[in-house]
Amino acid sequence: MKVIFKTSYDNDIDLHEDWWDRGKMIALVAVMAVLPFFLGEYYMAEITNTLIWSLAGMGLMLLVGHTGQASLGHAAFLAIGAYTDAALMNVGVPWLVAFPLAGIAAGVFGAIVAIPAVRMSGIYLAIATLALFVIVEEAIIIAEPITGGVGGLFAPSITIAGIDFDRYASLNNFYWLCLAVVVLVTWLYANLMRSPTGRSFLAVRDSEVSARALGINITRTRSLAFGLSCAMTGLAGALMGHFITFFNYELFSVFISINLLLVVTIGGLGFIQGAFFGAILITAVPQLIAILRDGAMSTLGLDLSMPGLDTLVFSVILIGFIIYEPTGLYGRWLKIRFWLELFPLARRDMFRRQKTYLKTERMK
Amino acid sequence: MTKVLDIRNVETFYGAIMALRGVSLEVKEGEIVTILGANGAGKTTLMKTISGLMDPEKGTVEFNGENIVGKQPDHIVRKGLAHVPEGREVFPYLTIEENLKMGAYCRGGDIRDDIALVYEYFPILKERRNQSAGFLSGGQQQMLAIGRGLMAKPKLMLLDEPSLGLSPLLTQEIFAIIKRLNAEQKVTMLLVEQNANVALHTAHQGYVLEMGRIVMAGSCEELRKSDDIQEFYLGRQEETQRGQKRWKRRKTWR
Amino acid sequence: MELIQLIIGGIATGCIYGLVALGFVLIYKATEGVNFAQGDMMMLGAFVALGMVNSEFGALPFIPGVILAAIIMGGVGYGVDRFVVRQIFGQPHFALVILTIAMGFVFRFAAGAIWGFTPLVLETPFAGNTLNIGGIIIGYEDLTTIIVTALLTLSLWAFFQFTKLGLAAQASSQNQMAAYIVGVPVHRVNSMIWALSGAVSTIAGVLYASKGAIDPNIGLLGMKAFAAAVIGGFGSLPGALLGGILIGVVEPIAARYLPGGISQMSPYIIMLAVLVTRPNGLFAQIYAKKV
Amino acid sequence: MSLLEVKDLAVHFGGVKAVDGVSFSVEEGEVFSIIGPNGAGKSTIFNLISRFYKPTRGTIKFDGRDITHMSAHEIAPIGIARTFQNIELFDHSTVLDNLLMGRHTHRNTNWLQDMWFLPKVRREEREHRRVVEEVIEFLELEAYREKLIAGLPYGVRKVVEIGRALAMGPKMILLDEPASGLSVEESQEVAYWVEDMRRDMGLTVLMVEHDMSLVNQVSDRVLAVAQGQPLAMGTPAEVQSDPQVKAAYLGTEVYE
Amino acid sequence: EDGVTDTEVKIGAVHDLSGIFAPFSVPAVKAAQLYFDEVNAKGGVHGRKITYIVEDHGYQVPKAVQAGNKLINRDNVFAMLLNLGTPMNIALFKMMEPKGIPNVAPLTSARQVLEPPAPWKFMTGSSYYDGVKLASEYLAKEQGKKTFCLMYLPTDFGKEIEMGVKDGAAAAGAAFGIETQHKPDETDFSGALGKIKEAGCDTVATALGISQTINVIATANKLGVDVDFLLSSAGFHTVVAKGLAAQGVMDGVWAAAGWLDLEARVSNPEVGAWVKSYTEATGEKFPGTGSLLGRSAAETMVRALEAAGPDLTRASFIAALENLSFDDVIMGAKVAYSPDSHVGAKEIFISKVENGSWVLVHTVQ
Ligand SMILES: Nc1ncnc2c1ncn2[C@@H]1O[C@H](COP(=O)(O)OP(=O)(O)OP(=O)(O)O)[C@@H](O)[C@H]1O
Ligand SMILES: Nc1ncnc2c1ncn2[C@@H]1O[C@H](COP(=O)(O)OP(=O)(O)OP(=O)(O)O)[C@@H](O)[C@H]1O
Ligand SMILES: CC(C)C[C@H](N)C(=O)O
Ligand SMILES: [Mg+2]
Ligand SMILES: [Mg+2]
Repeated sequence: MKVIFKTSYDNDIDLHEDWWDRGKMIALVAVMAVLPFFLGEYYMAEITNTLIWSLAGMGLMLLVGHTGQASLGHAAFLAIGAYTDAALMNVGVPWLVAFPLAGIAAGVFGAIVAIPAVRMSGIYLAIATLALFVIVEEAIIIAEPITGGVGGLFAPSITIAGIDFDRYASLNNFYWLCLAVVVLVTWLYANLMRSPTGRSFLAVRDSEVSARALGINITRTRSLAFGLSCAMTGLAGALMGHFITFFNYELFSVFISINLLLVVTIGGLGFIQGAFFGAILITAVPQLIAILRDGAMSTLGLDLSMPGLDTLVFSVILIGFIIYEPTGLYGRWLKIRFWLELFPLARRDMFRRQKTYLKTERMK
Repeated sequence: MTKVLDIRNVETFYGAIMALRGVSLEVKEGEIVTILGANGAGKTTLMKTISGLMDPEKGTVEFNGENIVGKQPDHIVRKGLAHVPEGREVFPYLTIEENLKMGAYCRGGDIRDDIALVYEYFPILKERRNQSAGFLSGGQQQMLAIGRGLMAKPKLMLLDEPSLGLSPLLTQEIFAIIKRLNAEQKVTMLLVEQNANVALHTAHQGYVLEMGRIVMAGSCEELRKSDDIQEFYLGRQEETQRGQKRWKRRKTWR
Repeated sequence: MELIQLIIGGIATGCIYGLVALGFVLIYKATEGVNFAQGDMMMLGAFVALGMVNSEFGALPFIPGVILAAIIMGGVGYGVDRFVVRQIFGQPHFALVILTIAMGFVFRFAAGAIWGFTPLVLETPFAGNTLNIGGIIIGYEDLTTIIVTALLTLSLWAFFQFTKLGLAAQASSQNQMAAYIVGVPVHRVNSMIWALSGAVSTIAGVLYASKGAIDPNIGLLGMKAFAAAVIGGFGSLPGALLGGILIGVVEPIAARYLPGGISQMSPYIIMLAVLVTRPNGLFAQIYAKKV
Repeated sequence: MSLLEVKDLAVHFGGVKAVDGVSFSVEEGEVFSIIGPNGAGKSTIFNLISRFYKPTRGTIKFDGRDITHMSAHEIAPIGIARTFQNIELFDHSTVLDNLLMGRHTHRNTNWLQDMWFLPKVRREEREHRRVVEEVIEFLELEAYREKLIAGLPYGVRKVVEIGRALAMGPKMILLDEPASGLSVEESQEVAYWVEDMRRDMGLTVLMVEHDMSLVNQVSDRVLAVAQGQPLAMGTPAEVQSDPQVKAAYLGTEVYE
Repeated sequence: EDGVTDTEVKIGAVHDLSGIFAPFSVPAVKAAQLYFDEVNAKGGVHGRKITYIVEDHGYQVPKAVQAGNKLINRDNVFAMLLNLGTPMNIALFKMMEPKGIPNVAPLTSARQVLEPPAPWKFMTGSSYYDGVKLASEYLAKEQGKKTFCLMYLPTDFGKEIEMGVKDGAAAAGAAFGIETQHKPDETDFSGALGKIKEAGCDTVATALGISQTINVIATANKLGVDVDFLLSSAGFHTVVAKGLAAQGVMDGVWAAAGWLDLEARVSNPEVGAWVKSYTEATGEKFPGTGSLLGRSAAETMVRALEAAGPDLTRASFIAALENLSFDDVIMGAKVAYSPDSHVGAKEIFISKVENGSWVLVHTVQ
């Protein structure tokens, strides 16, 4: 087991407790950065997709996991990001400008929406955001000159300083671009969470009563969280637009919102890392199932081509995950790590779940 | 006297944290037994383990001769045990009367007399009978929780800090009620109480729980005489002036 | 005149939303969890009923067929709670959301695998029959829907208000630990409520099916029913019905008198309007915590 | 001028007159206790001062300012901290984070600066941490620093609540039954802490408590209320000898 | 070439097997798979067994892109057959373009799948547009209909039909009244029907889901809104005729499609045999639109593979497909591609509901 001797408050204030942790993170990013040299197109495209979903997942994580506000309408903010970015680029704005603007547009819209929405909570907020989603969807169809209406539009390809970042023509470049964005946003997000702002989010999530007694303005805090969450999601939407290259309003269905919800809950509510775990699950597991299915068919001669079986298997896996670890994959990962650290000393039943009971959440 | 409750070597965990480290104790019929112990000693955990709210990893809990480890709490309650939990745990959206009715959930028959009795003990509850329990003051909720426990007409009652948040007057009344129930209706009681003074005067037997272990046991009279008890639970003061030197004597059982 | 016609039709549609919403509310009232597979349970209920009643399947008479279907779906609801939902007892409510979303997929798969994906038409005794009251035309199925919904809401309301089990269910949702220590078999109560909710969704499914054809995707209606429940204030049975009727009535009226794009959004706009003014719906039992 | 002046305060919930015409004032540096039977309206007075409830009538003045119509979140910045009778902590955070959250009113950075974690943010964080560590030391919470609230026993949580209020660096602290659920030994410590708060930190303490030995030990003045109305006010000894107080609240101590 | 060995040819598809369009995808996949199984049982095409790899996207574009990525970059499929969904098809085009992967018989309504024209883009049937356009012309000219209205879902499918009715009405000199938009989860159409009644339409084209179609027509009948309905091939389904009969609607419903209703043709031995084998294999009551399209597309694929000869390349396959012409007995229509026209079937059949069955009333070339 690792023992850290803290010699200053900075040990706690820093993102990583020590150089070992920091080194691991740097190594991870470094490995991610050189992946294109080792992997083919299929894998690079998949990983890029996972990165984009992680970014979107982080957006929702801030809202659901860190401030305790539910949203069933986050696909709307993906859409706002995607359309803003594409529309700006279509009138000649360079990507480097259009992309942040897409995030800001989604964020500002989110913050405005939040003003009436912050008084709601839980399912009420979830359904209100769903309604918002329906309205945005309708607006996309109506705003045909900008959005291409039902027909949809093509996202222009990205060039920065003469270098091509097109998703198809130069997938690796596009991957690096996404990686850079995700690393930056993750860093900003992590910073936020270790600062007073992040603590005020948690305060609002865990006890409104206390938060108010501590002088936290609930409305402001929640609106801020809403705005930041939407901004992150908007950025993800812009990247998703470029990744998919063609989209119409049907890209941003309520199922996308639900998938995002899966990302954050299965990943582990309240942990930034959870968004990544969840994104990996939601993007990789269906592929894995498909590949295993093909394998079973070609090697064992098993015919598993029953329509819908893949999705069924995926659903059953989801159910399994939730039953096995209701608090998410990241929580499980922490336990595994703890177990490994303790290794010879760890008891097998150490993480046995003790009976737990819920109390009403209707009293806030 | 027969043993109503016989706990042998119980170990209970919260995940990796071991809260009870092999606790054994027994409660005989018609007795009031009290458990003393500092903060975090594991008193609440023990009570929850008995009533089935938590599952022990090891050990047995026998209630009226039946091993109830692993049984659902409702099963145990039906056998005649009532648990008045720490921190009140009333049903906030039910009215006071409904809360009391819930107390008699396992018991058929006429409960009107019993409700009337609870109202007699705590007249304020009667005044508020149709109000949601969530709006009661802390102490009023505590009265309700105790009243709800009484409604079950149990053979054995577990009381986890019944005097929490009650005024001195009410604390006295509660303990008078406890004594009366014990004497008149032969209800056996297991009592956790921070107010050791009252507890040791009310109960017959006492145990001291520290760090998940029983460190002392005996009749309440014996315990009252123990130096450690006097020092740590009864608040006997070395002769110091208010606000002056505060040093602590170490407990001798560690 | 036309308006009255629209309102009556809207009420009937709204009653179906309301019925599905009742299923949501039942489970919420007993566990404070939200069952995102409610719409799919309605779908499954409709198919099971069709399997009982239609001539090429069970060919039972309508009423016994539907009752049998409701009983079967009660069993399904019970089983779902017993074998799946109970596994996460005491865990945060979000876990249930994910669990039920996944279960919705399973239900849809099951229905597709058993009954196929081509829409099927439930054979009902009221199809095509209408009643003409002074120029207002009411389909038998609408009439049935309204009556059945009213009766069902009333009896469920009475169940929660006046029975011991109803009280116990509410108590369990407010504090599972306390419910246990007064002797409520919380697990079993929850399973029973799930069973009840399965039966109610069957009725909703049958009434829905009487208006057209059904396929495994009709569970989508669950979203609107969810909205209905929220408008009413989740946890209130009459509220759910009222919310359903509100949406049901607004829809056709907006479709009739407002331009295309707007009428699409109208139920959602109404919903937002309700929520902005009453953030916890119309009849929610939500108080600020007393500290 | 008194630090806190409460005049003719009243709040009614439907038919329940929870507080009904209470007036008192608390001097700077004083320990002022409120006692009274259960449901007398003591917590409600606290809730009125911290603006969780809107008074039906009456005024509250703090430090010369009328705070009767402020929002709840505006109360902390002017120097009033409070604890809760039923413990309202952030259950999923550690003790340390709970205390750091208490520093909210002292933050001088905004979210944009926080996001980039500018040097200023770090400087402030160090300062917050320093203050919090002082509180931890004062309350002897070292052993629990990194523990999640959810796994702490009742008694420790009570102490963390006090700590969080202290971390706010207030002028006045409202303690709602700080010693309930604590053993004799632990309530003795609370008594010492209260004294230190007053003496070393210069705080004004407003306390609700049922443990009369604690009240006697620390209070300068005591207000007894019953059914929302004042019963008696004065030194601890005076109030305790008041026959009305005795009848409604104290009863007769029978042991020892 | 990709996906071709001496013993196997890999065909890919992205489908909605679990979402809102599963009612189209699932039967189509089943029917195609059945047909391939038959062919494979007979030894395949030029000794190659057909492996049909179907991925589920649940009508979500991101999943479709992932599925396409797997099929194209991992499985290296030779061609795509029956990809469902307009946005899904178009999103995959960029991935297919560099390799020129043939996109055969996509299951979508939009003419966008042929735009901009490319050698590897094909489309099975006449579009909804053509069908509805010709049918409205027919109704206006031959049945004396004067004003057309439209009830549609705002999707490409709806837009296609919107254009079809408007152009058809204009071409025949009939008027276009109003259009009402709907949502896939809408169940009460009395408001929209009121609007339509007020607009004085005598014919209403619909572009709705199947259940919705039945619901709308039944409601109109109930409320005494006296109009005829014109359905596209998406609504041309045996269950619609049956369902309407159950609700007491016996006439006044028309449909335009590229094939004939099966019910009347089961007497044809080939059709009968297929219907029997399909219903037995799937347990479904009767083959629907999806299964017909799936079966037809599979046959097209097999015929083209056959015609391409043993030396199979994408170029040879495209050349073969461009010269393919045969009578599709199951559809009851002629399928013919050419280098100029990548649209297979060009006939339009106009049918009418009569007492619970579809009856052919007119054929347009
Ligand atoms: N939910 C939990 N998760 C982890 N550990 C817990 C949990 N609840 C209690 N503990 C630990 O178990 C031990 C016993 O706690 P318990 O609540 O039984 O103490 P107690 O004697 O009742 O204390 P108090 O007098 O404060 O009520 C404590 O050390 C505490 O840290
Ligand atoms: N929000 C509310 N709605 C209705 N009644 C309330 C509300 N808040 C307090 N009350 C009532 O006001 C009275 C005073 O409550 P309060 O909590 O102030 O009592 P207290 O003096 O703190 O008692 P305790 O010593 O038991 O904590 C109680 O009778 C309570 O039921
Ligand atoms: C009828 C459906 C297969 C058409 C679908 N709307 C599409 O996008 O292609
Ligand atoms: Mg305890
Ligand atoms: Mg109080």
